[in-house]
Amino acid sequence: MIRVQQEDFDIGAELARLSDGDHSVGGIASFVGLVRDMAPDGAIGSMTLEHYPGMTEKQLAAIETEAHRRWPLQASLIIHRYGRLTPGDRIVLVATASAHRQAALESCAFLIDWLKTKAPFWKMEDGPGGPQWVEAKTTDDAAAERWARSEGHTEKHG
Amino acid sequence: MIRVQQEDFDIGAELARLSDGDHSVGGIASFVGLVRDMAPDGAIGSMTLEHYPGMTEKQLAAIETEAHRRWPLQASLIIHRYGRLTPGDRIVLVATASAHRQAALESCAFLIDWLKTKAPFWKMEDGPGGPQWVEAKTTDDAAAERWARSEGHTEKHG
Amino acid sequence: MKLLYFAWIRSKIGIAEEEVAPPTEVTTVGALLDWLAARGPNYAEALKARAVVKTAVNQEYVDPDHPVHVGDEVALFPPVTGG
Amino acid sequence: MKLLYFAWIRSKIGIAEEEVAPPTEVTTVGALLDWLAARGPNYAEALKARAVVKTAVNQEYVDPDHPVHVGDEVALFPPVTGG
Repeated sequence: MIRVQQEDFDIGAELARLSDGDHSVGGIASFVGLVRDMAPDGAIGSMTLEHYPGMTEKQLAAIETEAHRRWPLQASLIIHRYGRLTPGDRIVLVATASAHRQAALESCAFLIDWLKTKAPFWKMEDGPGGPQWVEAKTTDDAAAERWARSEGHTEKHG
Repeated sequence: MIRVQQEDFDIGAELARLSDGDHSVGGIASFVGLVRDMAPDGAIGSMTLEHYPGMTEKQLAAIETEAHRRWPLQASLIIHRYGRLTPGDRIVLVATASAHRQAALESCAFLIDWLKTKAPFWKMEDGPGGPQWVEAKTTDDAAAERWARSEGHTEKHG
Repeated sequence: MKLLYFAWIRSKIGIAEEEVAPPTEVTTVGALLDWLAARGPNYAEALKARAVVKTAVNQEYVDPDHPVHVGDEVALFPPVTGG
Repeated sequence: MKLLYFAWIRSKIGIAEEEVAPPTEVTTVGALLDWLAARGPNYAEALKARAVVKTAVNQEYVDPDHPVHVGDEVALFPPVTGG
């Protein structure tokens, strides 16, 4: 399931819903991204997340579909916020439920890595020198790239 | 932090506490293990988790220390339950908080993989044929083994 | 053709979206960018680092040689930084 | 020396723990297991698949050649299945 929203989310409730009534789920892996205070002097008061409505949902749905194609998943969830956020705020939640631990763990890492390079969101930080667009990290490209190379994996066929 | 307990836990509250007041945390990875209903006829009514008090805490603390040695983590948490549990119940929570996404994701997988082969817990399932001790899985050994081989990794030095 | 601009490409161009009717020889995304860059200094500045300008046609990522048609929704934006 | 048994090793031996005083030639975990296995059919049965009997001395995993001493806490159990 995909949700793009301004409001915060309740991780406990979201994860509980992922396996609710499905006793074939053996594990739920999740990743929560938080707003960091990156400035050395702790001067970032807030940030604003812009996105491309329509394409965002399309890309997130495609990423989720790809995860289900690669791993045996019972359920999955991607929630991404937009708008104004302050340090410590939750930005994103990805979670995967599977009968198998490795499938849940790997697909969770896959979802956040792909989302980072494919979902059309942009961060603008309000720093001491005024607002500034955050630059993309080459490490994110490298993290996504490794999933492009590793199509097959153990759990799906094991 | 390590907790071994009979009671259930509140994932949302536990994860929130991991980054509470620390704005250097950029991500929290977690894994929740649930009791699966393994029997094809859905006949497992409950299971009982036995453990070795004293050694359990010692092993979990050692695993957690090792994770902090390998990855730059702000905080971590391992909660493992014991006693009688029924399908859908939470068994274990591992969670890691880091400035870096890959460090959180990798160390979370490491914690649950190592815990599976090192923490002295044993599951007894109450099936239709009476109680039966669960057999250890060779896939768990293999999962733990891969961490024995991969000492170095990107995030720590990157 | 509807154009959408995001993040610093939007800031530099100065508007978030516009309807354009490029000449008929503009048949690809790459040609569209060249045509746009010649429309004024704000466009030239926004599109000068061409390698970091990502493009989507009808909400799917595309390469510069992808065709564009009347009625398409074409978006220009820098590398994404969400998550 | 305090012995602790867990899971099906406990079920098969029939008790969860006991104090023992093995002869002085029992200086290693392996020798202790041999001595235990000879104490009765319940011990023999519990310890016959020796490869799957895990051992801990003073709550640390050890190999069969690890020394045992008076006052040690020695635990015998099958491969763990938690998590």
